[in-house]
Amino acid sequence: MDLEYQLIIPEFVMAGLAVVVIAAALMFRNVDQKWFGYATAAALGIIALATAIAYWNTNDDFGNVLAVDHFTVLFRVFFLGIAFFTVIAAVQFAGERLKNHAEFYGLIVFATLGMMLLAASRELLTAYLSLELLSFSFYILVGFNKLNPFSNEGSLKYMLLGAFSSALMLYGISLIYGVTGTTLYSGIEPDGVAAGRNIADQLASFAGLGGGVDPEGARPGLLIGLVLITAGLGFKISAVPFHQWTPDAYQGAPLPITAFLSAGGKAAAFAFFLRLFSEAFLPAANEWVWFVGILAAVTMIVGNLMALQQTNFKRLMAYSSISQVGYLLVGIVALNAANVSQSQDAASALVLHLIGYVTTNIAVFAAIIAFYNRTGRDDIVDLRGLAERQPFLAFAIAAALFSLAGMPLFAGFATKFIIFQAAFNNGFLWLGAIGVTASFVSLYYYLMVIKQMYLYEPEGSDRARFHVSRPLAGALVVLVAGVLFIGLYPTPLFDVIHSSTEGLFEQAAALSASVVGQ
Amino acid sequence: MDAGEALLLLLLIPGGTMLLTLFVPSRHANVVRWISLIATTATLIDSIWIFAVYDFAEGGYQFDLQYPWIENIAFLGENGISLHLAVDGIAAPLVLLNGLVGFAGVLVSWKITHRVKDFFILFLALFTGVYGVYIGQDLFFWFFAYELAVLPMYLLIVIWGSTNKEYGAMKLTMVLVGGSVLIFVGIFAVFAEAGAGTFDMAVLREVNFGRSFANTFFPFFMIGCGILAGLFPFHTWSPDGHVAAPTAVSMLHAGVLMKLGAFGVIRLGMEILPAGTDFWMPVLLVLGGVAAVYGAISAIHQTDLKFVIGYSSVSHMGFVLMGLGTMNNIGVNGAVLQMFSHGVMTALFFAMVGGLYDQAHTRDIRVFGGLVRKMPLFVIFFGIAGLTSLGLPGLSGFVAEFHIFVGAIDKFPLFAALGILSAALTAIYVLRLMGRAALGPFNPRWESLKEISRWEIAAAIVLIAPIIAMGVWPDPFIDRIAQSVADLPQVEQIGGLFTLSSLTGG
Amino acid sequence: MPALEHILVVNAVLFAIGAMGVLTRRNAVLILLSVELMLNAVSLNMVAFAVYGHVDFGNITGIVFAFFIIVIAAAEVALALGIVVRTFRNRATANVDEVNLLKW
Amino acid sequence: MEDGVTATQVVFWILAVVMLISAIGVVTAGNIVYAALFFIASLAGVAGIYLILTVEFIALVQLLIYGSAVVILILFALMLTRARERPQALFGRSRPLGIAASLGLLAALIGGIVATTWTTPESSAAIQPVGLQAIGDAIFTIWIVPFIIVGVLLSIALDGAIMLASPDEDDN
Repeated sequence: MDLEYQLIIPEFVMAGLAVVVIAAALMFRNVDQKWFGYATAAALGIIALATAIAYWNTNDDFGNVLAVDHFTVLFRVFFLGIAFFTVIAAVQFAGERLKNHAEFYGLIVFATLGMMLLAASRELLTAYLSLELLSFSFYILVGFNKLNPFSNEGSLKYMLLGAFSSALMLYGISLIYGVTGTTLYSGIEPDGVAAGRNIADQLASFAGLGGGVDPEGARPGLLIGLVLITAGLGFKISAVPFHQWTPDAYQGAPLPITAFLSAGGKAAAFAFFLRLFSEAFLPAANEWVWFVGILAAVTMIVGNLMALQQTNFKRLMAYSSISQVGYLLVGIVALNAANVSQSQDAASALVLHLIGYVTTNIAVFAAIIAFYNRTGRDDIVDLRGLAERQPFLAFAIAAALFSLAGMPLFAGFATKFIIFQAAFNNGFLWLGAIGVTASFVSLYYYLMVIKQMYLYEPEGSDRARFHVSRPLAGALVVLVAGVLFIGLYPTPLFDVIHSSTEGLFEQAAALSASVVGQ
Repeated sequence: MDAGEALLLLLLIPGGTMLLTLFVPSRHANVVRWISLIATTATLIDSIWIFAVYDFAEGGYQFDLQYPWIENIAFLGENGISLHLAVDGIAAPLVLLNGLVGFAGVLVSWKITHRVKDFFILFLALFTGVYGVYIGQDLFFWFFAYELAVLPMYLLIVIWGSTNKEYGAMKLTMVLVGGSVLIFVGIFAVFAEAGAGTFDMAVLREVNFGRSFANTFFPFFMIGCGILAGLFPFHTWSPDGHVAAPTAVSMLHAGVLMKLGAFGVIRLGMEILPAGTDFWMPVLLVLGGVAAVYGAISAIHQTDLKFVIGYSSVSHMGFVLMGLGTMNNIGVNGAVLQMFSHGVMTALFFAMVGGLYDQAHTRDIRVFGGLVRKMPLFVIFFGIAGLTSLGLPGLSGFVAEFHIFVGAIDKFPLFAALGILSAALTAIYVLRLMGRAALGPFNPRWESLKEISRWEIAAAIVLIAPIIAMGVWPDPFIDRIAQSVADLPQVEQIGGLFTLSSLTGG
Repeated sequence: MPALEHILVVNAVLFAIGAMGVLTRRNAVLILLSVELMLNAVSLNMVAFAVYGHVDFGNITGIVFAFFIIVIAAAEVALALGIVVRTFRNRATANVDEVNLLKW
Repeated sequence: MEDGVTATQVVFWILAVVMLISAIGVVTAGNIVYAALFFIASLAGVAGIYLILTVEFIALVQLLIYGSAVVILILFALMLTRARERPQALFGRSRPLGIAASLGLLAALIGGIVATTWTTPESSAAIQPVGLQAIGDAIFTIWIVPFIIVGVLLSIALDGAIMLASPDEDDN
């Protein structure tokens, strides 16, 4: 078997970078640690650029288990970007409040490596291991503030529930493997394994498209497998009712890690979710679309209602991110086995909303990190009078929160509009209506935060204006500009996304073409 | 006519100024003020030009301009979502109205000293959003602009507002955004039902929606937009919001924002889902009539000047909805005229109240008296607004309300009577207000009051000019409106292109 | 050889027992042991499918899968115990609902 | 498969029963050390079933990794955290709910498994033992990427466990 190692050079470079960062930081203990942070960020930026340039036109496959297509490349760059901004935002925080900087930056790079592999995986074992790589890095990072009991506790709960969810997902995977006899998603690669030896082909028989398994007999096993995989994934993306770890992990984790978890962790899990459900499970869409729909509805409702009661900003953002997961799941529900182009739209809409959400969320957290660097507090009431003390931070937070609420000018409006549109178009009027209503409710709690910043005067002993470090302020400007840009003119981004999701549906398109041809 | 760039300018000038203002250091408050004034002056000139150049003989939508936004989604057709702008004879006067009120709003905001830069940025965002709603021809951008017009209200009220601002702002925002949820769902339903793969209103207007579909989804637009127009019983956000808001925001709020609601009923409801009007318009008529009377009665009981005007806005918007509900050309003409008339009149009201409150620090009408001795210009301007409000012939309010009554008499004589009752009630509270506060015995507590500032005088003059113009020579307005109203589907034609001028032989 | 269904049923029981442990136990180490039971059930499932179902395909995916699962499980235990020990150092308890600064 | 009851089947059921009873012991034992001992018995049962399924390699891995490394690790952790001092607090408050949920899960799983027609060979004679070399070949060709990932993952886990568990200068 010929393995084209040049396809996964970025992954190797990332692993190397992590090792180098850890080794260097351990070796040069007398150097100011912030330089390791900035060096890591610079390296991540360079890798992102190089990857984008070198691989954009690639559409290949590494040993059947990793796809290097537009989707992969888009997400590689996306994850590297997330890590870049996280590290920039984390430098001052880590310098003042954390130890073991070598492992801190190294693990961020490792987690990013896990995300990149996860988005590229088109085989269940590889995907599972990538997911664990990502999760393990996060278990450690969440508990990184090792002398802080909150951090220990968040890490412990996250780890135990994460392991539990992995077990659920693995059992589901084993059933899918039992039904279909393979763990490969789809069989685009002509010189790969023999025809019919992939999940999509096997499942296609359910849709009457021809294939290997007995359609009726295998259905119960398949259904249980799908439910368990969805449940396991539900834990990873923190969909209700699998969300219990989320607020604890978010609150316990050091702030930059909360940002990274809410942005990168979620984005990676959704990249996996999307590739798995559109490449492998699409032919069986009728089997799973209803329970993913219910999951989405419950997640939107509960996430928003719980968010209404929070007093801690990190917990608020945890529930807010849960409700965002609901909106993202709407994109999965809009996948349609019978209509490939519509499925591709749904997938593109999901990715667009994901990118918009992540940009917004990192902006919120970058601003909150800057605030925390000064004050060391993270309750919502502590934000009182921020508009007086640091108008730019207040503006950034307000803009980002409006975006999360789906208000115009900002990313959330356009991306939610398109993703709900996809659901409406697939006949899920009720789901779209719930989504719109839920995002209306969310406006209330975002406004409660904005109110604290703008309505009240600063309180407490420290009321002076303060400065934000230059790199952090620069990153924040870029992020807020990105939120505005996606909100006002998402077209270029959408075009890129649309061309990247094409690969996910190649097999489905070929199948439906062959059916039409018969 | 196609000079659609003029419409684009309406968005680009204030929008660009917003961006520009972001980069002005906040210590240069005067620079910010002047930039905003220049921008609103430019848009005012542009608005006047559009109003003047609109070819009413030809009618229909003019200044058409379309740029694609998102195209290559399969479920969307070639022009799935596009930046499509155009005005018709109904939107043209409202564009002018927004230009006038926005310009006057900047003038009366001159004395704001707290966080000037932020104020004008948000003010311009609101201003741009309102323009977007009037000239938008694509449901996506229409809704975008609609939300954009609502959203800055929250911050504007919370930061610069007064009396109970926290409550007022939250109530206003949540009620209005709640209404927009209905609109949002309605938009999607229309899109899916049409199956045309586009959000372009010009295309959707041509689609023939079935009666049952239209009957189901018309209320989504009617209630969703109606909430913003102060539709009874969802009107309570409006007085609370008025009272809490700073002067300029109250002006924009009552002057143009509430019109967006009535305008939305025309644009989304009557134009896109005409089949639903038969069933629902009588409901709108009844609710409008109730709001007209209820608003007037409530206004009589109030002692806070802003509450009085807030409830009078509810009452006057009730007239607008009544006019729409008649579904005949005269009534709808009147509704649009009333939108314009009430817009400038109530903006004038709030500008004057703001001028008074800034000196007196109270708006309780019971403590004022004989203000004419100290503030003659204030009393004159306030009086003009009041007389317009009660429908004095020669001022714009008369023209508008007269049309509405004629339209209503033709269809529902009982409700016309209700409307006239409400006009009488209006006379009561306006005259009481004038009599007590302006003319009555002088209260020595107000010895120190001075005349309103020159900025407010300038604003008042800008607003009074169209009131009088429309009162004595309504033809330019009626010509433009009547042609487009006649084009509305399902609107009954009575007496040909009946206008006031044909009645008076003018 | 036992029938495939029998092995699967036994595994399902083992899996459910493990799940019950996770849901009822409150000691972190015991929860971890229960998760390990679940993982064992999964590995057995994988191996059973590989051995029975798809011999004719000549693929040993399931066996490789089981191997990797066992390795991962070991790593998981090591990491989880590291976190448990760290929590215990700070709070002197290994029970997940006694570490209740955060709501469980 | 109509082979009748064979010796392997008898052994399988014995092992299965032992394994399941020990598993129940793990989740119900009132003492953590007993639970750990039950866990070892359960693991041994699983290893036995691997042997019956003719995958000696996995059985070996099971014994080496679980039987020695993991169990020792767990016992160390138990000693370090002195959990024996708190025998009364082993079950959470929502115990009945947990039991009900897992019974529901069990019913669903068994129902699904029984209702499904699994692809099986005609007779057990068709089942060929999988050789160690075949596994090795597969791991280093088809599964090279997962193998590398596992390597990275192990080093992360090691690094993280050491970093978290190691005493800090601020520790008391």
